Amino acid sequence: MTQQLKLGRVPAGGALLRRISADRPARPVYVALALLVVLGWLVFALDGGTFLGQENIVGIQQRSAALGIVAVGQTLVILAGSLDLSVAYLISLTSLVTAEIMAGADANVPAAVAAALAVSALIGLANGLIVTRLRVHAFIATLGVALVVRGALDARYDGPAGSVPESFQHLGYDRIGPLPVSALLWAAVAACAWLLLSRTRLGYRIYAVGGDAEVARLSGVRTERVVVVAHVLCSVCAGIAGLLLASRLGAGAPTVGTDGGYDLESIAAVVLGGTALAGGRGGVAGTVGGVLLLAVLDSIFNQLEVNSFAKDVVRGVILVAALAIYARGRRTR
Amino acid sequence: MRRALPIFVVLAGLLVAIAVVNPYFLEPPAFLAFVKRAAPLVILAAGQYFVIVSGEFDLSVGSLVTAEVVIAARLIDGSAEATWPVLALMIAFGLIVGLVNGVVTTLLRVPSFITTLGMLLILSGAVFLWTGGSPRGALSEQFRQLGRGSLGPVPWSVLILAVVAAAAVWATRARFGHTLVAAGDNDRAAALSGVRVARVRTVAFMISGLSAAVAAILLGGFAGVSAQVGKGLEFQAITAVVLGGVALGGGRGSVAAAMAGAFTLEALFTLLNLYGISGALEPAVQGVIIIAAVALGAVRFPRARAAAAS
Amino acid sequence: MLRMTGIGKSFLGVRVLGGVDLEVSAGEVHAVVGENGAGKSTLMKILAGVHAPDEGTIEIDGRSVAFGHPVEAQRAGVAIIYQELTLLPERTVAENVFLGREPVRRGLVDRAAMETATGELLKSLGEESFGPRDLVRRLSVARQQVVEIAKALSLNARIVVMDEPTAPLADHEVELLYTLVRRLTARGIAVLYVSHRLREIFDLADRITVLKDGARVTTTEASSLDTAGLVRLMVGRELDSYYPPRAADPPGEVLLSVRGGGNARLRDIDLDLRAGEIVGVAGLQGSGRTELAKALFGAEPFTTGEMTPRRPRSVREAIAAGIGLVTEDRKAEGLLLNQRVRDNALLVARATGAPQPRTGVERLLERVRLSPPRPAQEVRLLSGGNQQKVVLAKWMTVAPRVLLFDEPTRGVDVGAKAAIHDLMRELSQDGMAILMISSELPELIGMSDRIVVLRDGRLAGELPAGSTEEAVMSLAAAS
Amino acid sequence: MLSYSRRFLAAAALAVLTLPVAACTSDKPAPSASGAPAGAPAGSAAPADKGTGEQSKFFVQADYDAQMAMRKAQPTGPSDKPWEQTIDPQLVDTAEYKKAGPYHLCFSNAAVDNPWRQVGWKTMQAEVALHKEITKFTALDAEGKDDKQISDIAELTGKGCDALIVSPNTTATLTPAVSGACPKVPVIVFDRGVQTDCPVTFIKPIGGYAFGAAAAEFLVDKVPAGGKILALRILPGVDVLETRWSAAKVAFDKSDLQVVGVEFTDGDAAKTKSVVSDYIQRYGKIDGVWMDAGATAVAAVEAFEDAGQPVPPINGEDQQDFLKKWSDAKLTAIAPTYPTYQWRTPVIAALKVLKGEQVPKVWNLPQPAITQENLATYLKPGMPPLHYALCGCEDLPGYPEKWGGTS
Repeated sequence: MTQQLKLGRVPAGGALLRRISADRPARPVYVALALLVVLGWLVFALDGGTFLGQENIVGIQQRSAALGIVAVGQTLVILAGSLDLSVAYLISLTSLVTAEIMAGADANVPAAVAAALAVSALIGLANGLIVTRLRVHAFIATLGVALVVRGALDARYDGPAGSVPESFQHLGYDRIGPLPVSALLWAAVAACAWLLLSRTRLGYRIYAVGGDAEVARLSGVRTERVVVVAHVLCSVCAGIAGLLLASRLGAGAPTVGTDGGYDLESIAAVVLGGTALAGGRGGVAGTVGGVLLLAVLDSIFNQLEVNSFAKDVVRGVILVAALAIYARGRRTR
Repeated sequence: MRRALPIFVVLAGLLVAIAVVNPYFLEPPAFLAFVKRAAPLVILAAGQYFVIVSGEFDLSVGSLVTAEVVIAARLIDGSAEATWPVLALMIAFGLIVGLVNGVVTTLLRVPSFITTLGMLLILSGAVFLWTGGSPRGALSEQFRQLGRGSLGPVPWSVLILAVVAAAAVWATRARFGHTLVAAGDNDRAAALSGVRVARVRTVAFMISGLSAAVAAILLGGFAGVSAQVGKGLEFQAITAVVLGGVALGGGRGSVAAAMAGAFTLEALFTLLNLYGISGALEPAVQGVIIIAAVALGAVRFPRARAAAAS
Repeated sequence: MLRMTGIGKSFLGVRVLGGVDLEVSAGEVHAVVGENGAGKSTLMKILAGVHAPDEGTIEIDGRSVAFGHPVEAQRAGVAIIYQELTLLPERTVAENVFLGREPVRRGLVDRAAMETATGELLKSLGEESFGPRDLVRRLSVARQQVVEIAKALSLNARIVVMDEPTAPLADHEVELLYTLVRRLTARGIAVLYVSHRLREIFDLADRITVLKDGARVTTTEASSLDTAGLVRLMVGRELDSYYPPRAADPPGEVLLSVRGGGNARLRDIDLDLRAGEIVGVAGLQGSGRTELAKALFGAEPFTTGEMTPRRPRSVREAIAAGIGLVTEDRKAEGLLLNQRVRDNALLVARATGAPQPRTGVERLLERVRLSPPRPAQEVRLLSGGNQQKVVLAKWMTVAPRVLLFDEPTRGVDVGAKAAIHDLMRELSQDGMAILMISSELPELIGMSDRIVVLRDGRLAGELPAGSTEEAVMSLAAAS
Repeated sequence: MLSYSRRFLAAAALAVLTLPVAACTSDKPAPSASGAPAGAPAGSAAPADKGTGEQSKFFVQADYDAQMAMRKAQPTGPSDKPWEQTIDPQLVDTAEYKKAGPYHLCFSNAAVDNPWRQVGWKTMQAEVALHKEITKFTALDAEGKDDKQISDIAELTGKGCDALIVSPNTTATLTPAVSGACPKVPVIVFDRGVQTDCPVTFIKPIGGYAFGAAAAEFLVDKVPAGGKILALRILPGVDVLETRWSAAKVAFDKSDLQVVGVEFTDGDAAKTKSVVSDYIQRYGKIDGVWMDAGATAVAAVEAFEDAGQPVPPINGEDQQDFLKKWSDAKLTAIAPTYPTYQWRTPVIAALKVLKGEQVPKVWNLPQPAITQENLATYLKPGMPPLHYALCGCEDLPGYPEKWGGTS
């Protein structure tokens, strides 16, 4: 750190933005989150609610868990310089696979979990191979895979199907004190991803490939494989989110992913967390902050009973403003 | 042009395939009906081309189309006199939305994927905030004529499409088009050669906004007021452009091929419909074909890294 | 130690290398020279496992090896340091050094071991100005190169390939590199040194292999050759002289004049550029040479001082005032690689709305000696020299009165270099004022009518034509 | 490299599997007393092929029969306030919920993402405003997300509501959340149902079969024998829409009409118009159009106009644009409805429950169809094109401006 200060020609005055965003991309989102929590506390206090009450805290966690898990996966592909637009349909698919295989019986739970994860891994593999081997831009590749999954959903399912046994619904509804199991699952997924990115070779390579694929290749990184693995992990995260939603809903639903808007919203959460859309820069911590930011915002909207159109406007403005601030922070370096 | 050739072959193949099932298809009335139906998407693809070739994305066109139609319905409210001023206003609104997208992307340096995603949210929220949740008012008959009526045997929308296509091709051949492609290929080199990169990119976004306004006029005219008229159009337009062999990331591809890509997409829908591919499988077939088309394009024209020996 | 025998390689049916032999022994600096297209880079990339040879064998220590991937070459002890640095700016020094081979303990990357090892490597290279945890994007180019070399050392490389390593370096940094190279050879490491700068080759190399048109011309002791002889071997003909003769006429009117020009990086710049005159700019890396060009060109404008024509605040104003800039990095800043030659040549004219040349682009391409002058060719497919000629054509369409050249012949082969020098002289004689920045002192001295020397963003002095390299260096490096 | 990632996957999977065991608190209720799953689908042997395809798996013969009966039944209650009327009520006692005012009502809304829900939502808000004893009304919009609605319901049960109104986003998936809320607060469900009978009352119009049958019977009556019918549906798999089509299928199968096509339009006017134009081109003439929802009926009508053909018998819904078209173009048409006035009833029901008055266990509201005879009464100039005529909101304060109209 001292080294850095010496080298980093920090201009004496101003540049607050720079200092909070330069080498710690996740920091600004937590600053914003802290401000928003204060704002939320104020709003709730004035509106006669308790922001930090158990109901609300649990609510925020419950609402953000599924998006959070998807966004962690999305972080991995974005860091690797790719993108996944197929997660929403994949979530629907895995929720259905889970619920149908479980068919209400406890005995089927392990098989169903395994099948859901396998299906999602397979879709991730398809995404990864199309991006790397067929050299299709990730935007188009994953959009195409999304359409294929949608076709499969439309053809096979018309409405919620399957059912999840009581035991599996603990995942969606139980909590330990103020911590819902779903949030713990999210935390576990995020922790794994954090460990993966900061302490494993695969993680280092994800950054390398996203930062500069050619450099990574010349350093002996099998870039295509890294991108494929990132896609598989992202899809598995979506699969876990599908499991969680199946547990919440008690059944699988062919529209649960798209209704939730998990594709674009997960990307929004990732970039709100300071991860560069172009890859190679950022991390899971920022994404968690981004998801929490959106969830706290939602909670404030709920308290104020803001209608959904106004919410969209505010979300859009926040997204663009946040990215403008990041861009500014990077530029005034 | 070399690069654009495959899409025209594919398009011709699809048209022939349609004609095999439906022999009337290539006769003027049926074919004009096809062109008329394709016109809004083709126009959107032309607009999107300018943004993509400059190295950016525009995800906001779908919600812009919806917003335009809803605004038009509320302001016209069935009155014939209001039609033309409101048409002018729609055009202006499209240009302004494009201007905002462009300025935020170029001056504030927000990635355009995010800028236009934000714009998508803002537009779809704001317009319904304004109308209280669902469309109000009604479009006038005069307005509807542009999307519905025809001049003799030729639908107005086909004529409008022809004008738009000609203008688009002209724009790419003009100085503006060349400097735009330059900005998309290498914006630093372009800037150091005197290209006003921020300005040409902003103009590209404005063209995209303008094309969304024109598409909204045609779609609103064709089928009337609806809250979901623009749903999903942004992805269709981007798909069409990419199908036409235009590289995401900028710098390569032609507007004619992008428009051919939109026709191809529309022909594909028609063909799937004709062959009775069930509604459920349609997206799957579409997805496979899009990936395949782009993959084939990528294989034929590998993104060669600078191969010059040093 | 290394023996490459009968190496051949074709790309898309074009034979790039044929039957090339190369032998390198431990602890030697072995230079590989040749014009662009001679096959140096391809040969090095085959050695580094980037390309697989179509024919021929590679032996290391008598064992035959075949590399399918750079990592296999690394494992066999071959490390390559590319012309363009291959580092990740957003990652730390240690992460870059161990990229692709991070040490692992119990399944996790052992950061401590990695940083300790990196620290030791840096120390052994005598580098103490930065540490393993610094982000690479905060380091200067020269320091980034140290990171590259540390990376090669960490690989336990026994053969280090350096492809144009001094291209981005200033002269005093070149000295540092020399030291590094000598430290490597002292450890018994063989250094394969690819460079266009003949002086470095004679400074460093023990032996020289000359390639021409994909074949080896000879391998010989460096001491048995002189510069002229080497050039003769490379181009197969003797260049009458390195540099075109200077103009006989005295310089004409002042076309550009700065008084007291300054901005964040420059101060008190006084400079006149006259018609028919080539003014050289010397200075160490970081002395403000490129910044001076960019200031005159309005890209990073002067914020203070007087200038005639009026001080440009933007590139467009500069172009309108008749100023052009041939940038240092032509791929990143000069060219549209995916566009055709024609579109590149017309870029400035189109961007500024200037009339396009009446004589047609073809004539212009002939004038810049583009060979072959095919306007429909995509620029990325051209050699470095031809690419630079396209950059020149781009400016000649608008006929600027002042043309600024920043390292005009970097990465350009000897033949194209001479063509560019001729062209510069020709333009100057036609009444253009030319400013030329170059890190290559012989070029600077050979081409310039006078040389201004920059130091720490200020003018350190001015030297007449024909000054010695020592005179320039002492001005540039004086403290 | 792969082995590491696998190890983390294993760790993640382990976490998934072990966490529930460690959990000690649950927000999920004990299993609901009686799940009331949909009855077994009645296999209906299709007689001759009428082009209607397989019967929907959503079709339940008993429900169908019940709705057919209700269409003919006479509702009880004030005839000028259909939202207070009920058909065939089985009253239940609510004394256990009785409490003194003022009241805090809560509402978990599935979405307000279409004009039908917009009109209904405004109507409900106006209804709430009518009652002084409701001092607080908390509504959360789930934005069409099942998961959010589950959280919303959980959040609302913790907000001290006196009664909870739920408009479920989907039937099956919201069931656990609703059964979780029942023990804590009286729950009133409307529009879509849930698969539990724990709510105090479930409010709905007669239902989808009645809608589909009304339209189909009209076509059977008006279109000459052998006529070609085009059926337009929005989406497959939506329960309320599937029932509409399955009832229509029963009617068409019994008739001598030929259904030449069943197409999905995604509710998109442009696509509807294109589909209809294609059919006109392919068959030369279409003799009747059946629609499962009225939103794109005008587009279908225009397709005939643009082709220069007379508009055949058609059904729409009670939206103003269709009614206006019907009146202007003198169509042969019918508009079955799924009345938006049902949004008033939950508020009324909640107050009845809190006052200890009896309410029907299933509150069946009448579901009138607009016909040529009563078209004029429902055509309301000045209202927006997508306004639903059967909002029952004309007597509410703020009408018509609040609903986007002009007086």
